[in-house]
Amino acid sequence: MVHIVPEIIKESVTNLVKNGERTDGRAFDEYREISLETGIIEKAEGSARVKIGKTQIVIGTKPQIGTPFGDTPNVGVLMTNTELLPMAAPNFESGPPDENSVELSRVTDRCIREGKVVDLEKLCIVEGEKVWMVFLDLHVIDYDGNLMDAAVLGSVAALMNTKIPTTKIENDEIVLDYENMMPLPINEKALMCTFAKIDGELIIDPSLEEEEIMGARLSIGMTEDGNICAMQKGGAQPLDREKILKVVSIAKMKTAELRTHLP
Amino acid sequence: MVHIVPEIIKESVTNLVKNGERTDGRAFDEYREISLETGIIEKAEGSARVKIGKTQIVIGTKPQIGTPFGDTPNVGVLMTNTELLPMAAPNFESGPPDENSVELSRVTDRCIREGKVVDLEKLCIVEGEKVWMVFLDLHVIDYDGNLMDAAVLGSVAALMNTKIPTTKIENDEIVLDYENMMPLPINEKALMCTFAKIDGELIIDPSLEEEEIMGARLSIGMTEDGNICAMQKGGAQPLDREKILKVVSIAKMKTAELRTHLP
Amino acid sequence: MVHIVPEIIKESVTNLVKNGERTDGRAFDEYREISLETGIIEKAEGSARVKIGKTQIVIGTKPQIGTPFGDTPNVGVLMTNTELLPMAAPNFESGPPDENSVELSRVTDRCIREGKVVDLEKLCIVEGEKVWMVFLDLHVIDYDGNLMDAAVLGSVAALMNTKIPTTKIENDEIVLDYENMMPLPINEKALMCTFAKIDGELIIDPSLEEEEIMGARLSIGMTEDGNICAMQKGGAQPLDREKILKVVSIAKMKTAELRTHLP
Amino acid sequence: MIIIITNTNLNTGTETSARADKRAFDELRNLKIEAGVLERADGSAYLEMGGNKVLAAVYGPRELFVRRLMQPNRAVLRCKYNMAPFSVDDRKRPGPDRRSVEISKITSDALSPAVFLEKFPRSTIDVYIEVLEAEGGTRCAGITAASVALADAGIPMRDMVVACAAGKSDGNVVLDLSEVEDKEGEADLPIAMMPRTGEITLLQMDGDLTEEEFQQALDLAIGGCKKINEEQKKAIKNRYGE
Amino acid sequence: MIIIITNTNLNTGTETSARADKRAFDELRNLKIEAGVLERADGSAYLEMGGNKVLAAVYGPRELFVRRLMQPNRAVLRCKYNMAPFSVDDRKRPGPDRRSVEISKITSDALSPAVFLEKFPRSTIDVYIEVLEAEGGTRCAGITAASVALADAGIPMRDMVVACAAGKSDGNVVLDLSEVEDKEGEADLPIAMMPRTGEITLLQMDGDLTEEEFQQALDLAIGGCKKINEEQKKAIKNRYGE
Amino acid sequence: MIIIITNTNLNTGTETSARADKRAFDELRNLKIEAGVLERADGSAYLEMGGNKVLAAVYGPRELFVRRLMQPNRAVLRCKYNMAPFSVDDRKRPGPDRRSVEISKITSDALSPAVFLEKFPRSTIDVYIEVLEAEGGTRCAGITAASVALADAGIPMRDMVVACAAGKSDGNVVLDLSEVEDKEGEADLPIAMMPRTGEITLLQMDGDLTEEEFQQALDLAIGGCKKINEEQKKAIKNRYGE
Repeated sequence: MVHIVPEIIKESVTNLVKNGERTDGRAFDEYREISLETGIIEKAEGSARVKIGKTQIVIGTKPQIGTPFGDTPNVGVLMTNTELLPMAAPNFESGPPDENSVELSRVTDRCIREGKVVDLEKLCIVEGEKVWMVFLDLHVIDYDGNLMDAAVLGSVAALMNTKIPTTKIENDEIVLDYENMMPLPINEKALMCTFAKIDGELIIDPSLEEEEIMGARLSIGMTEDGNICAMQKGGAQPLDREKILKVVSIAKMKTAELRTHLP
Repeated sequence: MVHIVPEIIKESVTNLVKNGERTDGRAFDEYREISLETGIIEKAEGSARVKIGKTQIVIGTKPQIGTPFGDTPNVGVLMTNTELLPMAAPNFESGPPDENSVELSRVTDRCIREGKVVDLEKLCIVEGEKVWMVFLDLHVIDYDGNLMDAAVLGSVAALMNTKIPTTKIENDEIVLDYENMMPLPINEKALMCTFAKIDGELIIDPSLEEEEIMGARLSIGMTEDGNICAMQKGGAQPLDREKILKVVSIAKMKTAELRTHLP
Repeated sequence: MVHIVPEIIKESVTNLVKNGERTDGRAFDEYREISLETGIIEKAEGSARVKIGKTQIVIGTKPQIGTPFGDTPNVGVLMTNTELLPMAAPNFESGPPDENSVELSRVTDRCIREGKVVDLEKLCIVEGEKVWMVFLDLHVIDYDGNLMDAAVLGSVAALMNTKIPTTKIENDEIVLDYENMMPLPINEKALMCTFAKIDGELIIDPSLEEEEIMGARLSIGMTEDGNICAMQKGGAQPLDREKILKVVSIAKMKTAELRTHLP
Repeated sequence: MIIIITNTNLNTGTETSARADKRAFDELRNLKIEAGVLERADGSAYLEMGGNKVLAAVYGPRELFVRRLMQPNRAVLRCKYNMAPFSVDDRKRPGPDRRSVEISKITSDALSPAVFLEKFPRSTIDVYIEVLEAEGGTRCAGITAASVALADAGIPMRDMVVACAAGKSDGNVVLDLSEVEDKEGEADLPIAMMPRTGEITLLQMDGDLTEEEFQQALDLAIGGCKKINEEQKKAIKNRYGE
Repeated sequence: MIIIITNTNLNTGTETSARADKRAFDELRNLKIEAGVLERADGSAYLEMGGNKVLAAVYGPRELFVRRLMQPNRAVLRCKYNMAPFSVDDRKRPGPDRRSVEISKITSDALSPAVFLEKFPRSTIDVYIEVLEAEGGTRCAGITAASVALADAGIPMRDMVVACAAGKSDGNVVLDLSEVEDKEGEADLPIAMMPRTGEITLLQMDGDLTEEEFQQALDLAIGGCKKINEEQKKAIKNRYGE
Repeated sequence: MIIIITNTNLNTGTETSARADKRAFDELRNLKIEAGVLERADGSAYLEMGGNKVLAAVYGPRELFVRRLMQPNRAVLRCKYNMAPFSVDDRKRPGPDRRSVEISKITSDALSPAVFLEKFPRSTIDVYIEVLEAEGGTRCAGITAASVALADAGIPMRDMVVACAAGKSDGNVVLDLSEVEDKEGEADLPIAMMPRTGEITLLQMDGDLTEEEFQQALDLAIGGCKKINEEQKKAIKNRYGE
């Protein structure tokens, strides 16, 4: 549902930015308070609860044994699904994923996949026949802006928290050994850092209030060595080349900072 | 679609109940006229047409050979589906089952399943591989109240009417013998009895007029030996403990009475 | 969405017909300009672009290996799907096929299937196990009336243009030989001819303007030897017996004429 | 493991008589029509024809809530044709499929010419057809039943609509194809007509017919319609008296 | 190739104690309720009971955009019960299934009697229940949490609503079935009540109970509800002070 | 039984030239744009780029019937990106999937900055993009074509929007990835820009790029956009004359 922001809020937030300030007193490159717990759902093989400010997501993983895709017979499968629950915001509705939910799923998936967070080749059990399929489900329960950074941070934490049984082949049968659980093979801790364009400035970790009036959004996924693994621009205003290059540099520092929250 | 009942009808029905009367002259514990035919659809392996007053449901069964559920490898499967057809009432709409249709399906299924009407273990053909799956489809064609009792009565009749081919295993193949048909293995004739709360009274077998103004509904499923196998309260008014205990006793008598309509 | 035609257009088109004329100057039994190209989509195994007047459809085929239907174990499968794209007309909407799109799919499919255009028995690879399934997808991109004749003409052309690899069985495996491609086995070139009823007259190949005011429509599918293989009446006005018999004769000539456009 | 089904109950053997069920080429199957069989619907009818069992119900004219379908100068006649899951040998999944969407559309077109829709602007007349058992020819059975249900609902009509198929089976043009004749035959031609004027309101064909065979089949179907129309009239008479 | 799973973590062995988790027949599982756990919702609550983890959120009273649901003289209380895909052993596909549609409906019926809906004509109160982890009894946990969330949202209520199940397991009538007891037991009887008047707002049963066992179980569940209600009150006190 | 497919027609062998199709690192594939190719649409364009064949059509500004999308002070620009079932090697099921939903959204964001939406309050401009054949880079092809279709429809615009990807393949930063380079390469960076101001209206990336490589690729893509924009202008000139 379209949510009309009163002109007066738009003006006041914009005027603050003009003066180098934000409504909650943060610097332009300052994240809100971040908290991260893992292992909170016992029935999930991996889980995490992440909060960035008042934004809150619960994430769970479910590994299953399945068939690999025909063109990647020796590679496990990661499936990312996001639910923007109607409990999270007054304007979120029940029903099949809308375009915002689809974009959040796909960008989260892209950052994790292209950042090679999970070593999917190690999830092959029998080439061409059986691989682990890891379902990564994001349950957005409280929405106060910047879902992307929270989604990626929480997802990486949940994947790091995930345990699967070891497998062996005996007499042409796959035996799952639940007494010897092993963590998912984690390669990398790629994280995402999002900027909002307000009055020409790009400010980090937008709150809901800032998102509602921003002209554009740029999310940058980065690996531990500072390479870019994913980017996504959103919003109906353009960005200029210099600003983009500048925030890529900032993102390198800030994703390193975010990474300290991982266990 | 919400159907607004004129205040005046509400008053007149309620006043009658206050005086111990009902619009159609019945006693509080009296069913409307019941009729039950079986074997009415030749292409269905079992079928029935049930009428309670003007409420009318056509029921058919379709047994198929399928795979058992993983956790019950030697048990057949019963699938209940209800269609509240738009022909049955001016406010029923085409489309996927709404919550009323889902509730009717699930309560009917529960009464039959928990009442152990069909001996599902006898429907296993090859353990873990092949079992009979019995589809029970209810086609509600005329709606004048109390669908639940009609649905269960008609379903039990249709199941009793159902014939399946005998099976044998020959050379690792399942052979279906259509010259030797056998009835479904029936254990029990669990039936359901529904009460409507109007002005504090619980009256049996509500007509549409009574359903439209009732404050709550209580359906009680009972086996032949008078045990309770299923219950479902509906409606936005509460019930008190003593009334509940009282109608459980009444239901025992009335389901026995209903049972005489079965062939 | 309902599209209301101004009364004035209706009158002017009808008056022309009364005088034996049409808005674009055609005779009652005259088609608009027809153009037909094939092989326009390299990734499709067969393709065609057909234009009748300003109506334009792009058609592609995709053969896949699949399982035959249980009751026809040695027969290939043809699946026809039509998309009335929202780009084709201002009142076409995105979403699942509506009744017009379904009718177009089914009538096209019927004309091709009953006209025995493809020799489906030759598409069997291993009886009861593997057959070719040919997906025929029609993408309607510009709508100016008479979709049915265009759909069938373009579909026949796309099927004639389709190539599949030859198959052989080696050591119980199906080997697809992409170096020896063969055309789909084509039996017959059944085509369809559509008439619109305006002011009692049946005129051929209605334009959009004519379709919008016509009282009824009659489509006739004919094989090369002039037999009828499919018919479909549409619209809320009746047709009389003599008119029907008359246009069947006309359709015989006109489908022969249409057939000259095939390669 | 393979499943073998023996002794199937579909008797499709090679009969020696002209038609599997011994009917003459222009003979209808057994027919029974009853009007007014449902309580809630404004009008209803039940029809059996051969092994077909079909129920039709009518609601309306009533307010049309879907604004974009509304017609300023007439009623819309909407049809829903639906098959019960247990109406066929292999259970049919509930809900509309492409076949039922098409049949709903052409049924609506077949009935509309007979109804004085222009008397009820901005409203809808809803026709629901439920196939309880199918044995070849359900679309015709549904139209024939729906027309009786419309009459039972008191909807003003120019004429009844009556439907019947002819076709070609074993090389012969025959009336009212049974399920086996429909499946194994060479052509099927279902039509609907208004008996008073003889005008055709539904016309479909699939199979293979020469122009001559088509004319033969069309005339056979028209004749069948006229016979069935007598039963429609009886059903209404039985309901309302002479 | 067949997949064998060894050493499964579901311990369903034959325990010798009366209940697998050593509880007394009338003993509840560990219970924890917290009010006001979400920022955006007008009211919210988090509840843990045994292995269940449930979140409830309330929005409203607010404008109802679906006109056909609108009630001229009162608010509509709408409920959505949903299980997270990771809340159960085998991943649950997202979106409503028949079970969640039924639970949503009876939850709405269970809560409605306690709310002064007549104060808010033409509006809606929306209750969302998310099961984050399920271990038997989630519908009761959801109702209990939702009632706290309604209070947290400041919705005027006649009383709290509190829910609890009793049932029969290993031949004994017991309170608050765990997941194993629910799956392997003989009967489950979830109820909801308004503790002040003792009136029952939810009542379901499945399994096999004699009339006497039913009365026993009902009274056991009523007793359980009263205990749980104390925790509800504490949760609200903790949130708002005495 | 296993199906073996021999002699597949996808030539993905180890080429020795720098790029599989012999292009220079900053060379675009063959490009062809034509404006005004459809009759019913208010504006349209057809674009071929390498093996891509894309059609774009525009309707509007027109009345917006979905009230909840309406903007009081400007038009909404809605996009539908769709792939024909026959546009790819393995048939694509008709209807939107998650990929096309995302591309539709970012395409709408990419085009919106260039259109004077504020001139048409409460209305919609609908852009439909159909991929008839896909060979890597269809989202950019779609945006480029859509911009020409918007111009063809006479929609007032600040500037054209033109899109092009750069990326990394075989260790080299290259322009306009082909399908093989996209699938086997190390990174893909599709952008859209308004050539007059150089402002970026679409920016996505996946793969692995250092900061330096990113800047290189970005500048390469900007250069590609400028070249493609010349073809856009020619297409419009061809349609409307100088």
